[in-house]
Amino acid sequence: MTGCEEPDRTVFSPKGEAGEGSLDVIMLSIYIMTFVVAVVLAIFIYVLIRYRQKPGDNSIPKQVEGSMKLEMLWTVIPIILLAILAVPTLTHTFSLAEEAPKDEDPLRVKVTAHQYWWEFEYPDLGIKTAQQLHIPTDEKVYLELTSDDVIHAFWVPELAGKQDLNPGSTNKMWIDADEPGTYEGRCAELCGAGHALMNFQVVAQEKEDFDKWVEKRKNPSSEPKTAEQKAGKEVFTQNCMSCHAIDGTQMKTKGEKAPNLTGFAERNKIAGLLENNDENLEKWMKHPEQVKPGTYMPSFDFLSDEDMDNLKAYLQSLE
Amino acid sequence: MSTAELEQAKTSAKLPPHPERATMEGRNKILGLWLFIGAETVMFACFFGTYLALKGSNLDGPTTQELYQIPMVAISTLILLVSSLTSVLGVLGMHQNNYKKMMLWFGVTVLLGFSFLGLEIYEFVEYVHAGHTFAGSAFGSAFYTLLGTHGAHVLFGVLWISGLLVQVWRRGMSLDMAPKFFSASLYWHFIDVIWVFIFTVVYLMGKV
Amino acid sequence: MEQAKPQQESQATESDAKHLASFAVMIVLTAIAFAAVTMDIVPPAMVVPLIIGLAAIQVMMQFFTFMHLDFKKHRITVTFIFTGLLFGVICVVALKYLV
Amino acid sequence: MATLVTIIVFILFLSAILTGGYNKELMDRFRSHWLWDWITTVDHKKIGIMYGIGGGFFFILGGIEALLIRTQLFYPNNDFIVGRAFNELLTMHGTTMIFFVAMPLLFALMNMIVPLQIGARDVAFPFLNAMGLWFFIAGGILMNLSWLFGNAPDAGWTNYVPIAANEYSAGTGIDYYVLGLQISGFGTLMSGINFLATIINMRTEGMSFLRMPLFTWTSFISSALILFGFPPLTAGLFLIMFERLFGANFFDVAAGGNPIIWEHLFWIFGHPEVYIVVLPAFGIMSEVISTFSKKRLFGYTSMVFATILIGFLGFMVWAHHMFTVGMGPVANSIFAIATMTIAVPTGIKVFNWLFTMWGGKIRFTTAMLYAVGFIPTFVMGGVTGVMLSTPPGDYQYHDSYFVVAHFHYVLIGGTVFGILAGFYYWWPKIFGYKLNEKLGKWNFWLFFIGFHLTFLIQHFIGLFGMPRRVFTYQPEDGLTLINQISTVGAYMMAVATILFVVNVIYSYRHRVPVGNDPWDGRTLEWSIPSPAPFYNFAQLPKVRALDAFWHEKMKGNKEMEPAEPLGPIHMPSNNHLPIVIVLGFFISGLGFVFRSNEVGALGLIFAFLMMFVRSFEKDHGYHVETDEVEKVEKGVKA
Repeated sequence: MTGCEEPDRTVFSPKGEAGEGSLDVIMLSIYIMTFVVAVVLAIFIYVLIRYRQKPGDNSIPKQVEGSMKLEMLWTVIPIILLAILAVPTLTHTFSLAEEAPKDEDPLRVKVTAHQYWWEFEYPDLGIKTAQQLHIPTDEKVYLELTSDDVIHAFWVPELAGKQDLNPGSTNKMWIDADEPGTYEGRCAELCGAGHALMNFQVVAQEKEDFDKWVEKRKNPSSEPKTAEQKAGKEVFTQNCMSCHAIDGTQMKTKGEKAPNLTGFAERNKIAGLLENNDENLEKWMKHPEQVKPGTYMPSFDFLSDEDMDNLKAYLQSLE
Repeated sequence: MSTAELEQAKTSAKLPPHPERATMEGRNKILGLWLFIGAETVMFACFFGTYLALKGSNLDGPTTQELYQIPMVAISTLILLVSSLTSVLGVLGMHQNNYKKMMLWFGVTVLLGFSFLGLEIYEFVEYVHAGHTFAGSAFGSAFYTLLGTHGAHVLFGVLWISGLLVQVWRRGMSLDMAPKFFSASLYWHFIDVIWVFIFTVVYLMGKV
Repeated sequence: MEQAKPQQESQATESDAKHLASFAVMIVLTAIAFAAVTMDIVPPAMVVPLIIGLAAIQVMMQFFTFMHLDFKKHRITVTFIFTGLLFGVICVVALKYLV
Repeated sequence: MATLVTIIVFILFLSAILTGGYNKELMDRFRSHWLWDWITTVDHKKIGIMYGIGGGFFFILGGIEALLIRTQLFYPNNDFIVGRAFNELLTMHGTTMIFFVAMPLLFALMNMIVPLQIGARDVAFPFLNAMGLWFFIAGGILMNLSWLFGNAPDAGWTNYVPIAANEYSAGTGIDYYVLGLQISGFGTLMSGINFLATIINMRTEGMSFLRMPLFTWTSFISSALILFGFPPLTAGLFLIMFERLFGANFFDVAAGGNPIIWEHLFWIFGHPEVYIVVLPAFGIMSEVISTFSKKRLFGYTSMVFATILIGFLGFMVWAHHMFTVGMGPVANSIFAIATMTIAVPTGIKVFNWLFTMWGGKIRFTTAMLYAVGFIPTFVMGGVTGVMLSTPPGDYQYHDSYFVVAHFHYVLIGGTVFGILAGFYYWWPKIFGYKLNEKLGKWNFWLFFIGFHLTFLIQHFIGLFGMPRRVFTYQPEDGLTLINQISTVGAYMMAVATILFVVNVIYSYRHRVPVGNDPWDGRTLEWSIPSPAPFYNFAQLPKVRALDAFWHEKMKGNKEMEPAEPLGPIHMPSNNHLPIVIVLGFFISGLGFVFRSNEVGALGLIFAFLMMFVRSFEKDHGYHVETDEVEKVEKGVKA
């Protein structure tokens, strides 16, 4: 049975302030609602047991019109309960909508959603990456969300609630993580055939690790070293370059249509989805449609085994 | 009024006062039309909202300021306002049992309706020549949808009233016809009400 | 049952003259609106509220004179029409400001 | 070519009708057939039955779609139905269930019962009523033709642009959605206006507004919501239609459009729609609970005003479906508070139901079981609704399985339970015999348990991070077991549904005629024979109190006091024009779907021409003579 694993990304175990903000309101509402359900159920069960028609009893019960007092009671109490719920709701609604402070220099990331992959650009750092968002821990990261095609939604349940990515406009939200780790994210707005598999990962790192990562991304090692990798780069230039870009090489054109592959080897997942190993990489490149229905990635099953091996070797050398 | 009296009224030329509400059928019809007007109000409101949201998106096409010609709008407005008056005069004619008057004024209403439509088509042709087309920009789409829907209502109203006139002309006036005329005139006034908002919100506010 | 009985009241109030008079008022209101926009007689910030107000007055006149809507006799109709107007206004405002 | 053939057939058809150049004998045989009688009927009870059959058919269709969805989700990375095909299933499931199941089944009950409850012989517009029915059937068929003729719509029942635009939804799938809903929407609007006019104008003597049974009240408010809720949908569908078929640019960002406009238009309609389908269910529950507790409805007046308030507030809260769209914290807060306030009138209703049963003599018939099962189920749906109204919480719940669980609690726990309760309750009044109670109880318990098994757990699937509308999940997500439980529950509900069908057939085979008043009812419909005669009331009754019939029974009277002497009864005649007019719209819709503007325009012209023909028709109906009425009344009683 595969189902015995624990759910890995519940909203009940937030790893950041934004997620905790949502959880506060959720828990308060759950308590209030449990109380309401309990009261209703108690009356309900009592009534059902107590006022069953007994066999042979054909008397007619008293026809009660109503009771002003009782009706006032169940008008006023819900209002009070709602007022209790409304206060944290409003404060958190505003705190979750907090914008990047102008005077400081916060980390900003421009998130662009595409059918069916994610692009992450750090405008202040000059880095562009895809599928895997790196953030430092204990720091609010301000996201600017937009879409290149249809409406998507950005959701990392452990870090924060959702925000839509609309074409033609930019939405804002912030996230933070208080412990290092990899958090699973999903697209939460129906966006087409591949919607179910539009996954991504958020990698939270300690500040110094994050800075190291930034340095590495700014100076990526993208040049092939071995003969195999060199041949692989040749295959890449001929087949992949019109859509995919790799920074740090002297390639003439840089594709923008598909994920930027700089530093591919460090990604945990291929296509945001499959574990990053040679076997999966080949599966993805040969039959992308089988892995992610609706993907715009064409099939490369026409590549010879040798070309495929070289290509894999080159991609896995990108650090 | 008893059934027998109603039967008699159906055939005689002299209708009871407020003939449109004399029968249950008539009362239902008028109420139904009012309710329909309520629904149409919300639909037009949605088109107005869409227009307001998109009126700045003219892309390469002309802006509202460059496009709209106030004199033409003023003439259209005058035509439609007058037609509103003529249709109410037609209803008064019906109430006064003066069916010649009724037919005359409703006939004038139809003519005015047609001239409004002609003017609107002329206006649209002008706009298309000026580069303001349905598919050209979001503004164009929203504009023609709002105005076109109103125009379609005018067309339907004109055909409706014409049909009623033909019926009376062929069969004479009867108690059945009264609610039909009354509802058609309600519908016609509603079209006029929508136009009041069109010239205000679309044309005049486009010039502010 | 508001409309259960055929109304038997006199029709004297329903003269041509009354309708002509209200028509004249409508024409004047329309003329004011056009003038407000085309000529510089109203401060620019006031133009839009003014012409929308004029349009609203005109609509009420259409309802209550030309369309024979009577507040007392047709309470339910009036309720429905005004609810429709309210929801319509909500739609317009929402589409204008929330989109 | 196809266009040409269609046009030729169409012209032949048209000329046949207009010239009368058809085979007279054949037409006569046609006309004397019972099917012709049903097709041309304007009798509200027959129309109600046909709504029921149509809704039932689509219920089975939508149910099969649901089962396929749950089967695909039985284990992770299942490849049974993936990608676009899965999106088509979920879209068609949602759209079918809302527009072609919930609404028509409620219209079925409203048509059958509302005129009886207010003491009317007919609805205000029998002709429009028939047209509404055929519009619904035409819309439903048009939309489901997409399965046969091409790809089905695949953008969810919410049909958000841009995934519903030509660029992202290739083929004509979405066109079926747009035109199918547009056509059925016309019918819904007509029915709404019809019920409003009926309830306002056609009440019998003494039936004041505050003596109307709750089902009539909720139908009234629900019709008012239709009146104001459907026009935004109509407007929005026009925009999408123009965009897809004629190159308009409302939503295309590159041409200056804005996709959020559709979201607003859709939800301005979509939220009232929820109340449109749930309010009549509240009404049914009120009737059933009151009858089977043998008590007057507790707090009748506050129930009425709560209904009005829910309906009114229902219009002010649509944007809570759009908290994540980016409207900003101010708008989000306003809509959050507005949404919470709806909990107050809803709470009033729940407690009033509880206190109606308090002190009563509760009989657990199948109808009552559904009503009783409805209370805790609906309360669950209600409290999760309040949870969803808080933006910070909603950021997590939105578009996750939590939402799926919530609205199924409301729509099944409220609407479907209500419809089933209504069918068990009013079946004898319409058909003259009861549904089998034993099978009914099996039906209830299987449905009830299956329902909770399916959906209770889905709250957690959502909170554990599974978005809705996904065709699969990963083994490492840890969601396998709960998804499997949910699927098992869905199959239990399917078995329960089959059992209901079995019950209908079984009860028909073993039917035992019942009298006027099999449940010891309280309202007017129980004072006339079962099944209700085609003219409803031989003499219109005089209403002297709330729960009019109960009032008379308590005074020792067996029948209602008549408000008029026995006399000839005026009835509307059957008419074939409703289906003919709708046929024009249907052909037009089909034409536009196939991107043939000629056929589209021709269909419309034909439809309007037929409306013109209708306007010229001199149809005064006919009279049922007194002796015939007496004969029918005796026949039923004998």
